[in-house]
Amino acid sequence: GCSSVANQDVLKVDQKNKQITWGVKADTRLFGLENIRTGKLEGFEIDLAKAMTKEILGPNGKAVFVPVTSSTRVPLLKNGNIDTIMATMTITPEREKQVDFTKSYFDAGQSLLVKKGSPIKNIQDLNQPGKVILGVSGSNSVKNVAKYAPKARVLQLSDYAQAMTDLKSKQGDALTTDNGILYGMASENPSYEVVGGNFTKEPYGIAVNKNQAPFRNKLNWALERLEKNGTYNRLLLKWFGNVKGFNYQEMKR
Amino acid sequence: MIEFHDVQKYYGKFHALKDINLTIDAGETVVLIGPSGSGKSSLIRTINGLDPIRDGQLIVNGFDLADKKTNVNLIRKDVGMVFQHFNLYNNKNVLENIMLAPRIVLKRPEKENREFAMQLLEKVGLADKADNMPAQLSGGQKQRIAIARSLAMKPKCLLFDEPTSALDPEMIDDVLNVMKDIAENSNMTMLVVTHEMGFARDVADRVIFMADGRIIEDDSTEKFFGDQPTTQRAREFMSKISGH
Amino acid sequence: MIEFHDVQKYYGKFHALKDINLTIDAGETVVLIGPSGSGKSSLIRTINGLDPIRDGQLIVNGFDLADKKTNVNLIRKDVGMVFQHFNLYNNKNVLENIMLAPRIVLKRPEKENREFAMQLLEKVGLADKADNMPAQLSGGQKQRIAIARSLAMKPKCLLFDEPTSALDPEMIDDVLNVMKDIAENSNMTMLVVTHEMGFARDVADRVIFMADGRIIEDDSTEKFFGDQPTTQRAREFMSKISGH
Amino acid sequence: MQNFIDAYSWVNIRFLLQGLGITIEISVASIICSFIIGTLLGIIRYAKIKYVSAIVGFIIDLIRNLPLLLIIFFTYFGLPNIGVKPEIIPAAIMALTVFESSMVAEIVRSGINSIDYAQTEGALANGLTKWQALRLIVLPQAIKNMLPALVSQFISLVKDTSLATIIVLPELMYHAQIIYGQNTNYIIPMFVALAVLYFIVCYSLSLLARYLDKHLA
Amino acid sequence: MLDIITTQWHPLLSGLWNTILCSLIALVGSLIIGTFFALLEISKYRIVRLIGSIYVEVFRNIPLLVIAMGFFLIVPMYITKISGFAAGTIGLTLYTSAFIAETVRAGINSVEGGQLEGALANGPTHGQAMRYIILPQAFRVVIPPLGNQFINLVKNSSVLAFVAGFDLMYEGNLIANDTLQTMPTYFIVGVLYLIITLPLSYYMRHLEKKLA
Ligand SMILES: Nc1ncnc2c1ncn2[C@@H]1O[C@H](COP(=O)(O)OP(=O)(O)OP(=O)(O)O)[C@@H](O)[C@H]1O
Ligand SMILES: Nc1ncnc2c1ncn2[C@@H]1O[C@H](COP(=O)(O)OP(=O)(O)OP(=O)(O)O)[C@@H](O)[C@H]1O
Ligand SMILES: [Mg+2]
Ligand SMILES: [Mg+2]
Repeated sequence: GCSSVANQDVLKVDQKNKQITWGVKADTRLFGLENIRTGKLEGFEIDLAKAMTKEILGPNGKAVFVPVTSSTRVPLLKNGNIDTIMATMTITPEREKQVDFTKSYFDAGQSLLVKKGSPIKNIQDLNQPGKVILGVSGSNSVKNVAKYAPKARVLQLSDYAQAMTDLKSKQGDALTTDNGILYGMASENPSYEVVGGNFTKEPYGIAVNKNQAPFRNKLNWALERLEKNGTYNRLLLKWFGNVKGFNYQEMKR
Repeated sequence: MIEFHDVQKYYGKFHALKDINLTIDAGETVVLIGPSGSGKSSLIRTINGLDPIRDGQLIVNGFDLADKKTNVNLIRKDVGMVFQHFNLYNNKNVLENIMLAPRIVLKRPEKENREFAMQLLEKVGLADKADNMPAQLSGGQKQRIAIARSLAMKPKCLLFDEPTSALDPEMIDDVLNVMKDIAENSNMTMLVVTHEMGFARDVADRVIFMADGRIIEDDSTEKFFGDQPTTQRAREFMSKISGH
Repeated sequence: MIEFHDVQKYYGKFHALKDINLTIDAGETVVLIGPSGSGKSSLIRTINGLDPIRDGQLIVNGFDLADKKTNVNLIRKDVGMVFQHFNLYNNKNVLENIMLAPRIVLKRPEKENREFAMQLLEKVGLADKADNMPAQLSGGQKQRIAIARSLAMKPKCLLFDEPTSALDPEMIDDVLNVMKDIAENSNMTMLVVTHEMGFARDVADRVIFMADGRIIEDDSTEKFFGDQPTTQRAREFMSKISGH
Repeated sequence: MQNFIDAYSWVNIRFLLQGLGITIEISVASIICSFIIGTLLGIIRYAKIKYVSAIVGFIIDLIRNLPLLLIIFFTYFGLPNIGVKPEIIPAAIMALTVFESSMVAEIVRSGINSIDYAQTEGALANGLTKWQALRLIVLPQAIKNMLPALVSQFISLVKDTSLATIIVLPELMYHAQIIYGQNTNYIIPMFVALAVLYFIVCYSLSLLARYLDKHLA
Repeated sequence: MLDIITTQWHPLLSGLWNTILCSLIALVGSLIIGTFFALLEISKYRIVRLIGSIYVEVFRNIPLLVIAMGFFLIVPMYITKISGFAAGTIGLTLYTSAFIAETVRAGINSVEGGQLEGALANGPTHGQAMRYIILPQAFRVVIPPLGNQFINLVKNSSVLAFVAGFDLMYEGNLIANDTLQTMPTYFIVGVLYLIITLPLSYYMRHLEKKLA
């Protein structure tokens, strides 16, 4: 269990097998989403993971993707089903107690999605009894809400589709999560908009198990190389260049 | 009291009762015998409408059972039945078994109902079992309660379908004695399916023999047991069962 | 062949067999009678180890049943049993019912097994039912198959527990005739619980009468039926069951 | 209406059917495994083997009385602690097998108990050993008696596969969620499709059982 | 594990309470609906029987998850706002009622035919025989299987976790995600479920033996 996974040097094993197993999202637009036509996963994180794999293992290196949810990603990492997580996972001090993060690969911030014309303009508008905020269970954003709008009630749903449906059927007043994900939903549902700016910083990190310093260092190294050689910016442009309201220029590295 | 005119009965395609013609007068005691599967139960069950007939006329206590408009509940009030396996109400104690139908069907006043029920228990020799549940009784006791339950409705006619054949041999006499008592000391019309030839000889006015869904003998008791049955089938049957 | 020495048997706290002493020699035919609940079935079931005894010694075919190390399967090979409710294998046809035990217990070769089974079916008069399932047979036929099934093991001893009391009266003779045939034309040791006094009179060497878990009479057949039983209990019992 | 027409595009239908394929694959595998294991456990429990039966019985009772969701978590997240690191499909099969075996074991035990002890006595008196009587006489009859209960358990199993969406098993329910996740207008069409597809599979199973029941008699 | 209990006892207990509440509501609801459809299924009229069996077959052959999530997502679109707890409880009630209908029907059928005939021959009408003789006996017969349905119901109430129903499983998921101590959290959740279901199931087995 913990011992066997912790004792193995994941980097060495992966280099030997010429593959890295990534835990990724399959239901999150722009980051990791299953293409119904092809059955393949697509998104910024998927492309970045592929590029990093090649960077670390060479051109023959293979990226294996295991779909995870916010709830399953950490147990799977700890159990060794996956080597590392790149699944819109915010770096937080609490999580750092359980796993190690690389430096941030995407600087998201938490925001709000509301119906166009809604009286709610920012997080303070939600801080009153009777307001319902929708989120997805296991995500960091619902925990932040307790800090910024303690009087509101939070419903944690099992996926973004449920959350979006509940927002549409007025079960909640706003949907909160990271801006990148919200922009993805807004682009699909034009009568909804992202409001209130980013009221938190949500740096996404790649997570590995504790005691895997060599692997983490290697991931950091690969990320830096991709940032330097322009691959990172190219992927950012590919996925976020056309998203309305999203200022991708700011995110360039 | 009971009249069958050319009655036919089917189970699906199986022809269970064929051309039955039979008249039983009020007060008569008739014993019905015949091999297994010959239709004795089928015949007796048509009389109180537990099984429907296909064709012919069946008049019981003035009601025509072939007529769909006849309310069978009216017939059943006056025609009691005692089954091989007693069919007591498992969820009611002995007294309630006896008192239930008079209370809900005849609306007999509670006090009178209870007194009459106790009288009947006395008669079948089980007054001390009034509060027992059926599961606590032996087969012979159950059957005597079943008879008391039928009598409680003050029927004009009683049907018995092998009332002693599920009983241990030592219990049989107690039940037969109760039946004899009814036959001899009341004006009840009785139709009894049984293999107890001693009972038939002592109590019956007539013996009817069935085979393959037909009545093939209908004799007075003296004739049946005296001169031997007329048909070969009946003679064979009698020689087989004698002694058991 | 069978020896009981001071055998005691309990069901929980209930003392079902009390101080049983009894010897049955090879080849004897013994009939066991007594009122319901007197312990007849209990006694017979201890003989092939279906029920354990608490105390005393019980020696069957040389094996001591009181000894826990005795392998009861060895006894059962040589001691057949026929039950009131036949207990045929419901999932096997008639032939398989007969052939199963010889095949897997005695490893009798298939051809010989089948021939012997057919011979037995012949003997009980049911050769034409070889392929039927038990559910398709009448009670009397089932019981004859059950007897054939026991005989297929070529036992030294056969136990019968009320083999005819679940049968329609007309079927009883067929079964009793098969049993008579075995008693008279083979050297089988037979212990038969039955209420059929005619059978007892004709076939038994001895009659044993039980009451309340004790053997209270053990007479030769002539004595039992000739001089009347000695004890009051047995006389009472006999007068009650005679005629049914 | 337009939503329905769009939702039932060939691409979406194909994706749903792929999910249905996994649902069926997992169901069949789990049915086979849990039938075999459950029967063994049921017999062990019936046989009253000293200590063994009691311990097996207690474990069965624990599993039977927990929600399947927890069993799924325990299997998927817990098994690696004892060195087994199954992929998602084998993991789902294992989780379902663990849970359903315990249900099958109970069915088998009460199925065996439902056979009149007279059948065993007949066999014992005929010279068979206890195990021969169980194997050749009692079990075959018991299985016929158990068939209705077994089939409804297996129908439950098929329905229960949907819970494995929680660990991202790519079965029918999950695929429907992926589709309506990408266009929330498809929610109603997708739930209609789910209801119809699950109904077809489960109802055919019960028809099959009814057929077997008649023709095995 | 201890720290989870000390820091998280509040959501755990409120989850446990919601699980119990949902189970009790669904039990009462499904008993009423289930008995109603059982009576439809044994009616004299073909059409009524057909309605009964269509209801039962539909709800028996669709996963509870689909029913509950369907309610949760679709009802608010057209009818009214509905909480996850309500949607889940309604779904659970309808789903369970189909099984209860089957149980009650089997109970009525299992009271042997002799009881009905005994009553009819004694004078009571079909309806009176049902009311005084058959149903009271059927009710006794179905108590153990109904108990088992209730245990299933408690376990099945965990689908509320999928629709934000604030039940034990939902709270357990949140705690597991928050603390990232997955196994210890689910272990505690499991023990809490067993506290409800295990005594119930042993009691039912005892009752089954006693009634047999
Ligand atoms: N419900 C039924 N459906 C189909 N066939 C039936 C039904 N009841 C009776 N039969 C058949 O009708 C025939 C007559 O049956 P019935 O029970 O009247 O005979 P019986 O003379 O009373 O026999 P027994 O002495 O065995 O009670 C038998 O062949 C039997 O198999
Ligand atoms: N398994 C059992 N558990 C408890 N008591 C039993 C058991 N089997 C039999 N008894 C009791 O032991 C006594 C003797 O029973 P047994 O069956 O031997 O009587 P029997 O003479 O064969 O009666 P019958 O003529 O009714 O078959 C009875 O009082 C009976 O209630
Ligand atoms: Mg009859
Ligand atoms: Mg006996």
